[in-house]
Amino acid sequence: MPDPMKIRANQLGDATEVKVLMSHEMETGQRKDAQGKVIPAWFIQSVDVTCAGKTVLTAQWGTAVSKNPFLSFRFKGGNKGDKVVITWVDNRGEKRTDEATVA
Amino acid sequence: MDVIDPTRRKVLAHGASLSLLTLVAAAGWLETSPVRAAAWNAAAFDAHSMDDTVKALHGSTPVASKDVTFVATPDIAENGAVVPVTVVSAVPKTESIAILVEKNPNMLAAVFDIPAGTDPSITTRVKMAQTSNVYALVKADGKYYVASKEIKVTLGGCGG
Amino acid sequence: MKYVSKGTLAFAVAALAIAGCATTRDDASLHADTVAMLKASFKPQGQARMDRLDQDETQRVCSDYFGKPLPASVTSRVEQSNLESIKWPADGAYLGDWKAGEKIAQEGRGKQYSDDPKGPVGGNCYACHQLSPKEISYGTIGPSLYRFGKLRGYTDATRKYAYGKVYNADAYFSCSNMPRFGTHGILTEKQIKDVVALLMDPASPVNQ
Amino acid sequence: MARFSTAAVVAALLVFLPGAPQAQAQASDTAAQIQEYRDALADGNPAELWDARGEVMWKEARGPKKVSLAQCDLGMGAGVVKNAYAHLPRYFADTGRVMDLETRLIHCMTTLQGISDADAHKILFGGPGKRSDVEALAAYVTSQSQGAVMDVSLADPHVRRMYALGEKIFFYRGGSHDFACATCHGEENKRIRLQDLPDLTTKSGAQKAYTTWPAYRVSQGELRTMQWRLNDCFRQQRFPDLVFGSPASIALTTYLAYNANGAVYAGPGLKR
Repeated sequence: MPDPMKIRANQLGDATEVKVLMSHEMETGQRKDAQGKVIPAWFIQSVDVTCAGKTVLTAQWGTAVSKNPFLSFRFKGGNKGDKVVITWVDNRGEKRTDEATVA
Repeated sequence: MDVIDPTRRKVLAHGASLSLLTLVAAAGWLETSPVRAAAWNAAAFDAHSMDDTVKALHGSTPVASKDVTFVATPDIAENGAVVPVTVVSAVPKTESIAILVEKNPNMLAAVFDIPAGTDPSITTRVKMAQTSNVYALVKADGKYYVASKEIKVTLGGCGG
Repeated sequence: MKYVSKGTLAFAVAALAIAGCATTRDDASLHADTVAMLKASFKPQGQARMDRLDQDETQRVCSDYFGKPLPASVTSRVEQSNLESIKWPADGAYLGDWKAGEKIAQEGRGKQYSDDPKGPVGGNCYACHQLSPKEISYGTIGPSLYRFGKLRGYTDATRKYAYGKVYNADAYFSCSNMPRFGTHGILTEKQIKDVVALLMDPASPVNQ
Repeated sequence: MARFSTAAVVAALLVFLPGAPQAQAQASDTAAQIQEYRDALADGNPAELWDARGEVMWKEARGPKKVSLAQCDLGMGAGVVKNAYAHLPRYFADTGRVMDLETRLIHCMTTLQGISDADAHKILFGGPGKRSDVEALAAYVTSQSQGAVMDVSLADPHVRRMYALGEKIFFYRGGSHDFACATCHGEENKRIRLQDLPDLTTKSGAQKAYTTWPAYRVSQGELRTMQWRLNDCFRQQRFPDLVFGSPASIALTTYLAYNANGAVYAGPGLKR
């Protein structure tokens, strides 16, 4: 089971600011271990963010997104108390969903 | 990831993961993805050039635009493993923002789809194998726009 | 962890015996306890064995006087003994290949327990010095060596000085922060000549 | 640039590109640009992921005895986490030792939770696929001292002796490269490559450094504690391997922590 995300969602005037940290190795598939064997790629491929059920951002990622990814963006139409729900899926098919309340 | 390790640099240059990604893609796990977004675009993430990346995204040749800017994106990265990038698009009807690193083995780092109501401004962090141009590729109203910025990756630490 | 608690117990006893006494860094019992504590606190790993903790005379003296002015008698003693340890090249030539020297100056690996004992060993000069202006990532613990040869003149005396300085910096400036690359066998004679070329070859980027 | 096949695009980009890169950036520019890099990373420190995991671990019933660390005494009474790190290392009568946070955490895991000494020491420094419990717990405990004023006491003779030994070790030159801690951390305004080196012999230097550890190391993608910091410094000093929780590691930590007294604790930090 992957570790939870750390999500912050704050209402700033008419915009809702979302900041999220995800716990993931984001292994490139290009590194070798001490024995010289290639460490297989393992990375988040898709990210989906909704607020009050409406999609506010989707993303596709490659291996070049940094380990323990950070993402920040803003959207309009959100309100304090709304639920921001974030889901990521990695190339092993593992997924993680977490939510935060807009403060 | 230790980007200053010269042996790793060699490995990066070979782009050894391509076949693996292709195999994984062929295994069919893409279809099982429960996320509503379009299936992961393996061709775009495997591309080695801007042209091939845009082609894989089913786009047209981008034009340079001053309406696409890098904000709070440093000129020098103290460590290539984590390079903060913020891309802002002032192009009306921006639909997506992609971040590409020219000298990475695969250029495309991330694509963000921007629905109506979401600010066309994205902050994230990418890996850079070496000093390189970073491109911000914006799709707006069906057309493609691009801006670039060179980011230097420095050597660090005392132990090599 | 048995290993640790045994050591700590000994120190607890020592502490009780000495509690209340004024302690300075020069205190003899403090020195003995420090050495004992270090030996109880490290374990051999890779190429870094426990003898790395054993100080030679220069290390011992320079630890005691760290950050303090050195008496003239100590200075001359340290510099004399270190000067005597320098093995000058038999062929009398000091200049190698500056391109190889640049690689040595960039290479930070060598002698760490995490390094492959058969792997490259460098001087890591850029960690502490500015050399070629092309390298912006340089340290400042040592002085800038940009235009080293150009400023000092491309003389045989300066070439010899550069060789000796890299071989054993303490011979010229007692208790220097710089490792004694030749005396400790970090760099070979050929490598030191290559570094000297980086500093002294008129064609080297350092002198442009 | 050559990757664009359309000449027009290349031309357009060339016009747009902000000048050719300066062959020789000014040193002050470089420092400012590095600061820009650090500022851009300050928002969103992945150390929070360790903090969150550590908090769960602190409160969860774990180990053969299936208890939480609620009774763990970090020096301010059983279970008191708030501001505890600002007073460590300190002397603990129950063990008869001066202990830092990491050794005290392991002590609590073994005595309270019944975790074996071997298991508690199995993964001290995390890496890909192996997570360190101590690192997560340390992230949680230290985050609970944010805003506290560093106040390590030398009133106890054991702590005082550790401080004196720590100072001595700080200046101890040895190994194949003649390095001591003080070689790199004994003068102000020095740097290795582009990394600024705190002068740990001055109050301000020690304060700035000590109050920002533990830290998320960007170069490793891991959260590291003071025990790791010391271990890796000695590795680069070309010394043998510093044993986790060893007397020398506690002595040095005591020296650094006491020198940082009076500063507001601000960790876990974020470092190159």
